[in-house]
Amino acid sequence: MSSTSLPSPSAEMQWVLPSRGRVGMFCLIAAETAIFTIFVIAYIFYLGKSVSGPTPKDVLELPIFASICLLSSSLTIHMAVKSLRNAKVGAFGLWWLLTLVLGGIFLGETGREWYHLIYDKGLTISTNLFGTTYYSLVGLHAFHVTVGLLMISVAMLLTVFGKVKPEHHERADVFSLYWHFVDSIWIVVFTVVYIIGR
Amino acid sequence: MLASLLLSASVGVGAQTNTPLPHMFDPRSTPADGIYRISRFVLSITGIIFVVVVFLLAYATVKFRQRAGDEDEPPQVYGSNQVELAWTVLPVLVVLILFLATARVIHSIQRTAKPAGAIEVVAIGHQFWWEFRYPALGVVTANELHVPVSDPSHPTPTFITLLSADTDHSFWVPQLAGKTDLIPNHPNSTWIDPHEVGLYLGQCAQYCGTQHAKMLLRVDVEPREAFDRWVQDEKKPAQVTDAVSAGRRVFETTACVNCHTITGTVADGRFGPDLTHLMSRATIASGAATNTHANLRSWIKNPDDLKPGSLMPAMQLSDKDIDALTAYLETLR
Amino acid sequence: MASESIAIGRLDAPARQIGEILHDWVTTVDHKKLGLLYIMYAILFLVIGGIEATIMRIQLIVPHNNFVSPQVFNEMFTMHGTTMIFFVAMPIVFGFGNYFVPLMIGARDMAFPRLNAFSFWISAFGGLLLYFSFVGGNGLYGAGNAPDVGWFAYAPLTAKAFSLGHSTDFWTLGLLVSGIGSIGTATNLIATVLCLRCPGMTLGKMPLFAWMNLVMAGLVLLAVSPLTAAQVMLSLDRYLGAHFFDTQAGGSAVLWMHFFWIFGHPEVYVLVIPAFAFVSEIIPVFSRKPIFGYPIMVGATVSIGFLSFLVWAHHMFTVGMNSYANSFFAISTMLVGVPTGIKIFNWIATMWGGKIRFGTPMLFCIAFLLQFLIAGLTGIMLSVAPFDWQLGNSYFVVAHFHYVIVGGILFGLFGAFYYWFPKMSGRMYNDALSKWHFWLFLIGFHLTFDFMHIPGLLGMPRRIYTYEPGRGWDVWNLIVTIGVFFQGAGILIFVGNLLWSSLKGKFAGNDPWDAWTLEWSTASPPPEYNFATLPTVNSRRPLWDIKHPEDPD
Amino acid sequence: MSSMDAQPVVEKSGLDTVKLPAPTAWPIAMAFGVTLLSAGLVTSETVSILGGILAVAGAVGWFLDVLPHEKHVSVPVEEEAGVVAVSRRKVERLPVAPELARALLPLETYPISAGVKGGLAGAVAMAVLACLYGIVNQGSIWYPINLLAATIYGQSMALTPATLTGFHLDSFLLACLLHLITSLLVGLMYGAMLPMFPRRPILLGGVIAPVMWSGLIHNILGFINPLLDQKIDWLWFVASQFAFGIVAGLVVVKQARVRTRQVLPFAMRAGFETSGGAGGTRSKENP
Repeated sequence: MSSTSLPSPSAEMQWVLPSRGRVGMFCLIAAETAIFTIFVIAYIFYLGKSVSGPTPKDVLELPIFASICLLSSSLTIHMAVKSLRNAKVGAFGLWWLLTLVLGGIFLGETGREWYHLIYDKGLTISTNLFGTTYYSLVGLHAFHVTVGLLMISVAMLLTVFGKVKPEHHERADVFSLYWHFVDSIWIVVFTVVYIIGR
Repeated sequence: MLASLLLSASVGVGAQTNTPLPHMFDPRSTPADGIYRISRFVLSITGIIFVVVVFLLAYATVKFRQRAGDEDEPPQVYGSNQVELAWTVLPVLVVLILFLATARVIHSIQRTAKPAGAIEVVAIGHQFWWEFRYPALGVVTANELHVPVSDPSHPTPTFITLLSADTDHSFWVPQLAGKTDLIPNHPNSTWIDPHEVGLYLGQCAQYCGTQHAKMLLRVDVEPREAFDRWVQDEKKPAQVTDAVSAGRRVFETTACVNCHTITGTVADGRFGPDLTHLMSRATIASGAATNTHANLRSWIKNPDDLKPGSLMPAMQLSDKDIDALTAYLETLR
Repeated sequence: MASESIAIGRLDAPARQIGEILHDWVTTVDHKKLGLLYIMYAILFLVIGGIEATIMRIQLIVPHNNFVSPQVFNEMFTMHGTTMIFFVAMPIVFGFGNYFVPLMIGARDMAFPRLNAFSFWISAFGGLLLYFSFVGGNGLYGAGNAPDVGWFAYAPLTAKAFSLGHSTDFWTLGLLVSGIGSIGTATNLIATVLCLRCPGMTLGKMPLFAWMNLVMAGLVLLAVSPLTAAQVMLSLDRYLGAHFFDTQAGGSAVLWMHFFWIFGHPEVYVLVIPAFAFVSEIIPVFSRKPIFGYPIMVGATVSIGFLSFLVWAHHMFTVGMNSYANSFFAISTMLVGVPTGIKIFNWIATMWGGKIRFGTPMLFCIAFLLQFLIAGLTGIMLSVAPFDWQLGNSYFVVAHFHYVIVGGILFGLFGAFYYWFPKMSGRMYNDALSKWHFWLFLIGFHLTFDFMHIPGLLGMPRRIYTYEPGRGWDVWNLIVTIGVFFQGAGILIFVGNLLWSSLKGKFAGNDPWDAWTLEWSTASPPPEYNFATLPTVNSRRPLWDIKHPEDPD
Repeated sequence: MSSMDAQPVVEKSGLDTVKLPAPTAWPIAMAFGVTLLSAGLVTSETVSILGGILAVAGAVGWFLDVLPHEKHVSVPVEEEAGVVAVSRRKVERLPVAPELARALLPLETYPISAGVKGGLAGAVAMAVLACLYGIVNQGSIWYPINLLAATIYGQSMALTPATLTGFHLDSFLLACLLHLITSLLVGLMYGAMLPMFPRRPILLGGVIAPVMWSGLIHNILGFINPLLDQKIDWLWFVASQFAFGIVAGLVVVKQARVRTRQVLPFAMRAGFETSGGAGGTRSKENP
């Protein structure tokens, strides 16, 4: 003749679960990977299928400098997160700013390349299949960089106003996952567009 | 309730009617026959599985129902690795057998080489009609494909290249072969070798726009001599009679010529069917109506009456002009 | 609607203003309220989609019928398909996932409650945007205004040249927008299952419901995203003059098919795996036995999820792939039958040796088993590529996937509704009405979809607004249409039962089924915080352990 | 249900309120904004602009909801929730294993490897007999192999009577693969099923099963291998099936049986499983 509630957690029980922020970000990355995969497949599928010029060989140049900037920003954001975890808010701000600058340079370089292609080479998204796939794939990546830079800027502003505290390191860490993802996608885009496709 | 029962019922109904129905269970050509045979095989395998599983389900449902007054919990069984292994392996075996048969039929149909005596046809899908060109014979026609019967001792199969002028379509005559799509920018091919003379019905099987429903298809399988005679007739230019010069003038002075071809006249459009031998066809508007005077006249007057959404416009002609035009078209034999 | 009474289900709550209640629902981040919103929204669209289906069936009742024009018919099948998949089936499974995953794993809410609200609302607004096309769009040449390109919208029918105006854009944008919500909810479900389980609930002790929702959410992430990508490409084509699917400029219609079905096939499993989840909870409770072979059920679910990404081109056997590709997709498709078969056997084995109670939820589950079996077997027939060359794009295919979606998923959903209705509303449904619903819907379903196979076998293509007499299709189409009215009557009884019972039903108590998962350990309806104290579990059936202290799992 | 003999006893949870995320209108505002933003593409730019503003406002508002700290509301706990009645209904035991509260059936079985070994041994026995038939009746060891390959292989289908006795590498490899896969699968079946028929495993596995599947094959061979169907010698065919069945059955039965791993009672398990299975990174967000 008894009845009972569910047992309560006992104190000695260790119960460790993954962080929801990281899991959420990994889910987002998985979805984004699927989207990029489709665009990359389309790019490769349409290689050499344009009915008219210009071809990638005619107009594309290797964006070495931009790539170096973007890839090194992965390192700087890693340092920034590490600094914050060690409660060094000042160092965090510097590394974070450097990430912002490097990302900004990359975006600027992409913009310069597009300007060159559109106004000097006459290649637009509707010129041919190369234009269509090139602008959409590189543009999709640039869009992700832009979103990332916006987030970095907001965090930068908060840092400047002293709102960022060491206890926020987990959020910074989750965001850095996104940034690393954007960087690694660039390696894929670079390989497909500028090496295989050229 | 039982798919297999339904199948036998449906085929039974097909057999009872006087005119045989043009479905896949009455094949008249090698590809359709191969499909028919494997489909019977698949139906029997799935039928057996169905009977076994339904028996188990029914048995469990009836046998293990809770009896009145029995409030005890049954024995708690977690599972059985052995049984689970067995019912994993058994389906794998069934899949293996099915796959072997499937792969063989796929290859035997898709990888058949074209013999020397084959007829070549280019079928081009349009919204909402079929264009058939015989490049080697110099014949162009529409909606009604003519092919010679193929005698197994001297096979004369017809190999069809499938193209599309606009959207996706699908070429499907169930008694002759499975369907194959006509996709712009993506040439496909299929082949048939009808063993028996007759008229075989089919239709477009891929949604292609507003009037997808009335994009019907007829295949006339004729004895070789009849087919050769038909080719000779089709090759001639249009007959010209003075009696219908009024109608001809209407045709040649309106937008008709932009879309239709009549060999030997100024009309050389390709958006619509070639009308050079219009009266040799049993139907108009891609099978939407029989080729009678009344239907032809109504079709010219307002195509939407017969086939709403068809791309042929109503030309807003006077009744007199329509009569003249109909009379002219009826001389195109 | 049912919501109101549930919102104020607590008897002692003071009467509140309508505005206040509305404000509560609009601003809520509570997973239970959002789950109910998803479900109610889906039922609304279920009725709309059902009306569209009825219009089509009336048009096809006799050959050469003139009930609607071809334009309207084409809009109906496009909207019916799109609505039922994206605005009925997906929201409803998300709704049940939202409501019960946190309860079953002993959590207070979803991992990201605000994202949860955002996901629901954006999906809902996506549906409204699509339906705005009836007043705001215009379609194929000479046609009406809603999208009329079919729910898989094959290129190049969607190109500007063939689809002027904005109707196709409504389709694209509506799905894009609601796709954001789907991805958000999937992320949320995964994070919830992985990060918020109560102490003691290892992955091996989660209810199968949570496992299957986890797999479903993973499929959504990987399947809806390709669709989103393809929709972006299509929009680029239509707005900026890109050439992805523009066949005049070298674009490929076949590429769209691949992209669509890379989404489209896993999508089937996105919908059916939650139905498996319902059945896997209901059958054990009503058979009084634990699920037979828990580990292999989990394994089968995961492998179905994996295989579903390898089979997409079986929708494309007729597009002229070479014989090796056709063979590959034939065998990968047949292989899906193996884990699916395992599941069916395991459910039957769960019933085997049990003491089955035939409550309405169980009736729907038994019908589910029978119908899902048939759907699987016709699926095997369609996987045989040569057979598919005859059956593909015919009414046989229509019958097959309605067997999956109505006979499988919808029956599973009805079972779930009756099973969890006492938990969601605190009240019991009317048993007699629920039986009427079951039998009417069962008869209607079989009249419609059993007989729909036959015209397909006899060569009737899908998506035709009328057909010629004398092809042997007439009588079957008549029967099919008659069945629709039985189904409609069943649905009306169902909705009426929900409304009536949520207001006037008997109080159900916490645990009317003597069940074993955590949601039955809290009040009905559950309080906002779900559990006053978070539970700790030691086995897959925590409530069994409590109910049988001498014989725990 | 009816047999619950319990009186609900309320256990104090010790909590008065529970912290839950605060309701907020920003997500719906943002959702509406994003929808309008895209709706502008099918209506007019003003709609897009309005949507853009709303979306940004929603995003900012949402951001302020979460940062620097997530907003909460405290909900009072009602004490009657969360009571489970003890039913103490009697649980029946399985007749075959009355000592076990939970059973995995059967109680004794062969290891998976037994099935694999049986399948391989049976495969060899069957191949020997089939090749013997080839040599004795057709004068070529390759004859049955070519016939088997024709199950899937179009080229083998096209072999003429003259070339059927020759060696074809492609046919040989395909036939071996097929033979191996099928034998392994059937061997696995034997390993799984024979323990369930403990009385006369050899009669069942060696004789009855081969007879049954030979009958099945007799019916469907025309579909799965028309060439073999034309050329088959049923006597030899059934004999080689028996060879497989008997050898595979014997090998399987020779293996030592192992006791199925049964689920241990709760007390013994309690010490084992403790933490969540997924990765095990630390978390501060477990509420």
